Amino acid sequence: MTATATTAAPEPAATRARRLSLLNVAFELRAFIALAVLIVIFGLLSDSFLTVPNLITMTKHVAINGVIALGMLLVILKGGIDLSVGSIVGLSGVVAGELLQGLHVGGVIAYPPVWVVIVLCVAVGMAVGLINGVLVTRFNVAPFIATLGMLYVARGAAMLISNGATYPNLGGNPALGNTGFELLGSGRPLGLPTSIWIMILLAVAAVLLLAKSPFGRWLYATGGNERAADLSGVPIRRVKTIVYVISGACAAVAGLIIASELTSAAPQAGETYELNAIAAVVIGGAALSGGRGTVRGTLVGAFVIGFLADGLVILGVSTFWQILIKGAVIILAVMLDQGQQRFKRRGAAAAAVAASKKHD
Amino acid sequence: MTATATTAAPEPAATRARRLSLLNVAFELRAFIALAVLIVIFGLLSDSFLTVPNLITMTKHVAINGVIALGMLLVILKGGIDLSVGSIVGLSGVVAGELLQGLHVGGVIAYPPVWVVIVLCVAVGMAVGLINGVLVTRFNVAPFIATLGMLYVARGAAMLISNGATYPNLGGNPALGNTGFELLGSGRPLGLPTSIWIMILLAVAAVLLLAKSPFGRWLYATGGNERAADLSGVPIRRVKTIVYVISGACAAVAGLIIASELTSAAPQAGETYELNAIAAVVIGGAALSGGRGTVRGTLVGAFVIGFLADGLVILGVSTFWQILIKGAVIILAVMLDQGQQRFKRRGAAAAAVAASKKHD
Amino acid sequence: GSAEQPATSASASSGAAAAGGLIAIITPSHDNPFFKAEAEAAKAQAEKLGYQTSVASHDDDPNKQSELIDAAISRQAKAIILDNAGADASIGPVRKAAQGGIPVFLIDREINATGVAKAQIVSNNSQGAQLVAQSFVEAMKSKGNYVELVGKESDTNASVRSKGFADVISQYPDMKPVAKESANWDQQEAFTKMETIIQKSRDIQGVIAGNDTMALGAVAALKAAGLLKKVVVVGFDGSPDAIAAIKAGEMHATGLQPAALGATSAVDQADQFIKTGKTGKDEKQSIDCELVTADNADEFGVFARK
Amino acid sequence: MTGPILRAGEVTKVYGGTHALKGVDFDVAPGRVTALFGENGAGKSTLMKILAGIERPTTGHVELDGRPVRLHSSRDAADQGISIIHQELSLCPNLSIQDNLFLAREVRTAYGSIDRKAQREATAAVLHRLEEDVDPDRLVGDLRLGQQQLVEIARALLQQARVLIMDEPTSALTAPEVDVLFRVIRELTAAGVAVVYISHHLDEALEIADDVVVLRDGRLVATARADEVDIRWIVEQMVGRDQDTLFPSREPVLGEEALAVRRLTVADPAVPDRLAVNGLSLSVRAGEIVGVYGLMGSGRTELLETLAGRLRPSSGEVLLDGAPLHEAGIRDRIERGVVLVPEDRQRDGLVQTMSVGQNLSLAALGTFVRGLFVSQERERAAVTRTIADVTVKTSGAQAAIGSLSGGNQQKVIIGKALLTGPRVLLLDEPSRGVDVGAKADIFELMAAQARRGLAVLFTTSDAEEALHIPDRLLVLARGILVGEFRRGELGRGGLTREELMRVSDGGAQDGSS
Ligand SMILES: Nc1ncnc2c1ncn2[C@@H]1O[C@H](COP(=O)(O)OP(=O)(O)OP(=O)(O)O)[C@@H](O)[C@H]1O
Ligand SMILES: Nc1ncnc2c1ncn2[C@@H]1O[C@H](COP(=O)(O)OP(=O)(O)OP(=O)(O)O)[C@@H](O)[C@H]1O
Ligand SMILES: [Mg+2]
Ligand SMILES: [Mg+2]
Repeated sequence: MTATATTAAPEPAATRARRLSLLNVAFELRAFIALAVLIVIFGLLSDSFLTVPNLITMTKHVAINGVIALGMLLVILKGGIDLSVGSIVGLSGVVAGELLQGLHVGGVIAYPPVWVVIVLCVAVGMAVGLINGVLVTRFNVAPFIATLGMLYVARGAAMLISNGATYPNLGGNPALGNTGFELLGSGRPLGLPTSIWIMILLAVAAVLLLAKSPFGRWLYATGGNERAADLSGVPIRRVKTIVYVISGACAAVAGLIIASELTSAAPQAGETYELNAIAAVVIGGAALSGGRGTVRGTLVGAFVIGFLADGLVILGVSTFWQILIKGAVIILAVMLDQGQQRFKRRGAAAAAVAASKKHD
Repeated sequence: MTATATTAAPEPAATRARRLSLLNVAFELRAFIALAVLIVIFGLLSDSFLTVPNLITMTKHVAINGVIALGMLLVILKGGIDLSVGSIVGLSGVVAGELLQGLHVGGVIAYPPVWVVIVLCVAVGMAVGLINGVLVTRFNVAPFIATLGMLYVARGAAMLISNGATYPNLGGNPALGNTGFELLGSGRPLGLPTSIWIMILLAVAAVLLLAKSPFGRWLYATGGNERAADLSGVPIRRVKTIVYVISGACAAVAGLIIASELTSAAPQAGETYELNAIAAVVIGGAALSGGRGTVRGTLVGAFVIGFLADGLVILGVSTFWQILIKGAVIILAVMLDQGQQRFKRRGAAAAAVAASKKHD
Repeated sequence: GSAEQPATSASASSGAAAAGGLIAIITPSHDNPFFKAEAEAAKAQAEKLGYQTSVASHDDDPNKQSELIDAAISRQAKAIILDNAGADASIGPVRKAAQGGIPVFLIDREINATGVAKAQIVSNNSQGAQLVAQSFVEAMKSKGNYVELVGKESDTNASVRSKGFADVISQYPDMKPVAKESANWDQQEAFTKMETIIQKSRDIQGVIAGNDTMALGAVAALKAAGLLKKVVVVGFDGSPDAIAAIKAGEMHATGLQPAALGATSAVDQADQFIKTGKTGKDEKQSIDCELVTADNADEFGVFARK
Repeated sequence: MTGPILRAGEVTKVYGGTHALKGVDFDVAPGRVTALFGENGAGKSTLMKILAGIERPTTGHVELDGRPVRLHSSRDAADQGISIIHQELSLCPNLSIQDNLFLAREVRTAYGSIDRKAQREATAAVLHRLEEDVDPDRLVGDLRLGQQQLVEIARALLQQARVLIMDEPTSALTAPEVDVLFRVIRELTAAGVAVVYISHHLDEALEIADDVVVLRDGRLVATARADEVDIRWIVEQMVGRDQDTLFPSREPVLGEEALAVRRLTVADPAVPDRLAVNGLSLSVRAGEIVGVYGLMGSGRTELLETLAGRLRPSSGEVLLDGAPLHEAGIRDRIERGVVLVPEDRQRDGLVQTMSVGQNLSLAALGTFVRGLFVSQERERAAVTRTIADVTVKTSGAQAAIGSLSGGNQQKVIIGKALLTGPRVLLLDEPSRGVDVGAKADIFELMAAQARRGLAVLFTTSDAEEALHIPDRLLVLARGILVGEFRRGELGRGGLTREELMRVSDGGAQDGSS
């Protein structure tokens, strides 16, 4: 009877496994479909949309939101949210501007080399993220509130440092040995803009982190069942703190890319970017409740948002319609998701009933 | 044996019961303290702060956020969030503007009387809220995403209706019998601005709804433990939908007040108001997880935010500092909350041990 | 149903492309009537000259502006008419367009670089500001307490105008600034801040605002406080609403920027350049603003003389 | 025989209102299986959680190898060689089996990445040892509840602990699976591992045990060698009073058929293509108490939740007094007189943010409404009456619900149900996690309601209850009705727990799922 029991169990189990993996694929499929639909529509309506240069340009635009969204994905996988990324984008740009203008240290002005500037900016982003993490883990402030507060604090800091002004020509000066900053934005190694390479790089890193490293397992576990993760000895507090730090770092990188592309840094840069990042992650099939989400899905989500925006511009759709359509797309994409899940459920149940009927 | 068990229960229970009510009071106390601190500081730093007219003016400013926050409180009590209120503010103003400019019905232009205009605007707000509710309850879209989408949709709609333009002088025209709209903003029954009366009215209504009506109890139950509420026969879907509708209505009212004060309606009015409303509710001691929060606390929270903003202006603090300080205050207020709760909990444990000692 | 409708418009657009080519018109958000008027004037002129147009707004986000310019480049626009998103932040993108072989014609706002754009047709903010300030001072009989409402601090025009005001007013020792607040170009914010400032002291004789939207916000606040009769309010831009307010005696004056004029002449020069390779004008051209008061209010329409 | 590896000294533990442990001394000897007995809520899990570092004792201490230790976390304890199988599953459903087994203990390659190959092999090995050869990369969320429990066990085995605590490891296992587990336990003890074993299946526990320890209401009341005692003795120690006072004997007065279920089939909400209830038919008459016994995962909760209207059946029909309840939702069913007292108090029963009174009146709120508002007087009156009726020990209606002991919380939920004036009372494991006193009160309540002509349908995992409470007992296995016994065949001299156990594994034979 053990035999029958064991043979009885795995059979549907296997199918279930298949269905589930199908489901996971489907999540990205959904995002992919949305993207495909967009591309087809825009491709038909505008002959300039599907040109290689335009695709590269749009991807370059996607990169910025994509980079932020990768950080946001980690936070959301853990079941949190990070509203402060937009302000971090502005802050990191401002810090870069300040540093490239030269530091006044006791009378003399020091011009740190570009790599130092970059490191420092990312560090600033991580610092803000760390504050978010500490507020959430140590002081049990709800992620929404903690990061909302930091949204204001970081933006205020950016404004104060820059005194509201924009830092012009960050090109640097050969004499001062701080040139090369603009390459981050305008460089084109192997014909692709640097920012795209950065996104690819970070995406690969994220995949490795999530799929191959223990930290990735811990993160999914924490998002999936925090109590169980805790009991298993997962350092949930550290995991939670780290994701905010990473998210801050990604936002800072995005800020650097923008400043470099414009060779100037404006303190108000990045306003409302957090919303685009969250939208990308969710359209990519992640659950705000945590534990579910993939890098691939997130990137596709970012492409959906980015291509939508650029496509509408190319079609010359009025700004007002652009706003409305964006909202509609976000909702539709997620509804699609929900509908799909429910559909799967019903299908499975029906199948089970049928099976049982067959038995007796 | 059984005896001790049974007699053991009530004693500490009693103390804990007392502690609990204390706790609830303490939540508002916290907000009150924050408010008191602000008032004292600003009162000391500026002699014009604590004058009656200034207090009235500031309260008038608070009223707008206060009204939105009351709606937001209901949504948060249920464990949701409504990001679309800011856009609804803009939309309702635009609709008012459009209607007061006159409706083109088949050649002739109809000028609906003001009360009709007001009713229709509120209806529009409720309609947007209804969409939010349906998305959340029927399509299981996460509140954050559903209302984020509607944030864009409603704003886009406002822009499209108004074609981006501001509706000037909504004063109306005696000849057309559509005057009186400006009274909403500039009227002063019994010496207090109408907007303050509206806030008071809605606050009273909210108190009755939450404290006395079955709906209020259902709402607290749904927010406290949705599954339990469901099993107790609470119509959780209806409850959830209704709170979004009410929230939309409150936002629409706020939009009307603004349009009336300026006797002009701009489609971009109300941007980022959602954040202020959420902040007010949370500072007022509500839990984003739902089930905990009071009207009184929310109003105090709104006063904290409003008085802070105006006070800083009176002191002539730079805009940049204003942003930063606002963020800091939000975080601090909530940290205060958390610290307090933890403190209470420790107290409770200690007491229980003491009690147990006494028994054996 | 919805499928074919855009499809037709697509064929139409490609047809148009075959003709004059594309002119991209990029301005700040159209929820400000000034930029809307500007964009529409440019659009009208360009289409009159047989070009296809794409109108977009960068909402004062330098990054979005850069993206819009990228889009124009990859669509090989013949020219870009740009009301930019920051004197420094826009240099890079404009240069990028120039390198992409697309002439950029700046309107309304200048950038802190020359030789990059083909033309910078800027309404002379500082001249206009001084004009407004002058009439403001006269209306206040050269003395009294006044409030200044500044635009978004991160916006060049905010500081240029503020400076223009100061250049004039500072010459009158009896003009006393009681408050200088930023209201981010926003009416509701101006209203609220003005109300608060009034609470600080009702002894105010004048309000000078960086744009008309804020000026109208202040008017509403003053009206509510019953001070409007005693206070001189001036603004900037020359928006229809402001002109209406001036006619109604609620505002004293505003500096009208001939948005339409600048935009149309920018398109004309673009057309010239596309055809001949030169604009025939030097890069920096400033269009003087005009002072609008009760005396001449009737002569003005939407950001232009009638 | 060597001294204890692990011992708890004078341990007390207080949770909010509940006094879970009251000065317990407990020893764990190497190479032996110590069976820990006690009723629901006796404090077994609490004691184990303290030994495993999950909970800190309120007072008292823990000694490892004779030296006092402070166990700061379950991880800390695990590193010291103490591992535990949790009573309530603590797995991550969104991760694969191997990920769960090696969570926070990942095997790493030279590059620091996870060595999946090594993990998969180890996982396959340990699963094979448990004779449950499932793919290590299957998602845990996809497994049968029983399989999930085996994964939980496998995780503990992987840690090669010196002390292995098993808190209800078999609650969802079938007899064959239990036999496998016992084989493994014997191998472990032979290797000198100390095992603590907790189970509500007394005979099963007694079979594997070397030493027997009994807890009652947080006190250690008896210890003995397994071969010196029998089940009857254990039960007496557990209950601490004559069974007949705990299980009131009653003469049912049966009325008309109140509730009828015809070929009901329900898909498992957690695992859609598994049937939690499979073509089940039953009927309950007014004044009758019907019990449903089964393993965890046998579908009792789904059955009751379907009757209450929370779950939608895939097929079959439910009749109340002959009238179909088909489309009716929870709310309508409550109005028509069908109400459920759920299994999981914290998750489904209580609104923790509300007071005792508010929890009591929640389901019947409509009946207190006067005009627009809830009439305070009517509500207060009803609440006070109910508090007395169901004998809730509380400082008052406004006390925080969290301040009550498990038993009193359960009474509040029952009171809430009764306030709706039901015709059919459904109770899912009403005696779980409550002390003896409360337990007796609850059974008395059920009896009283039956006397008033209510139809009572309740579930239980406790054989003693199953044998003594109901007028009729239904045994469920894998959602199928595998046995039905009338009062005469139950308890005293009738059906024995051994037979009951055997029947309740019935699902194992016909592999319907
Ligand atoms: N986290 C907790 N919070 C509050 N009370 C608790 C908690 N855990 C246990 N209790 C209470 O402590 C007492 C003992 O619980 P425990 O789980 O140890 O009993 P048990 O013997 O394991 O019962 P069971 O056989 O049902 O597992 C019960 O009254 C229970 O309600
Ligand atoms: N195969 C499974 N996978 C995951 N969860 C399951 C599975 N089977 C049952 N469950 C869940 O475990 C809980 C108890 O199982 P179920 O209700 O099916 O049987 P039961 O007899 O009520 O068991 P219990 O003893 O827990 O009451 C329910 O919440 C059910 O959804
Ligand atoms: Mg237990
Ligand atoms: Mg159950």
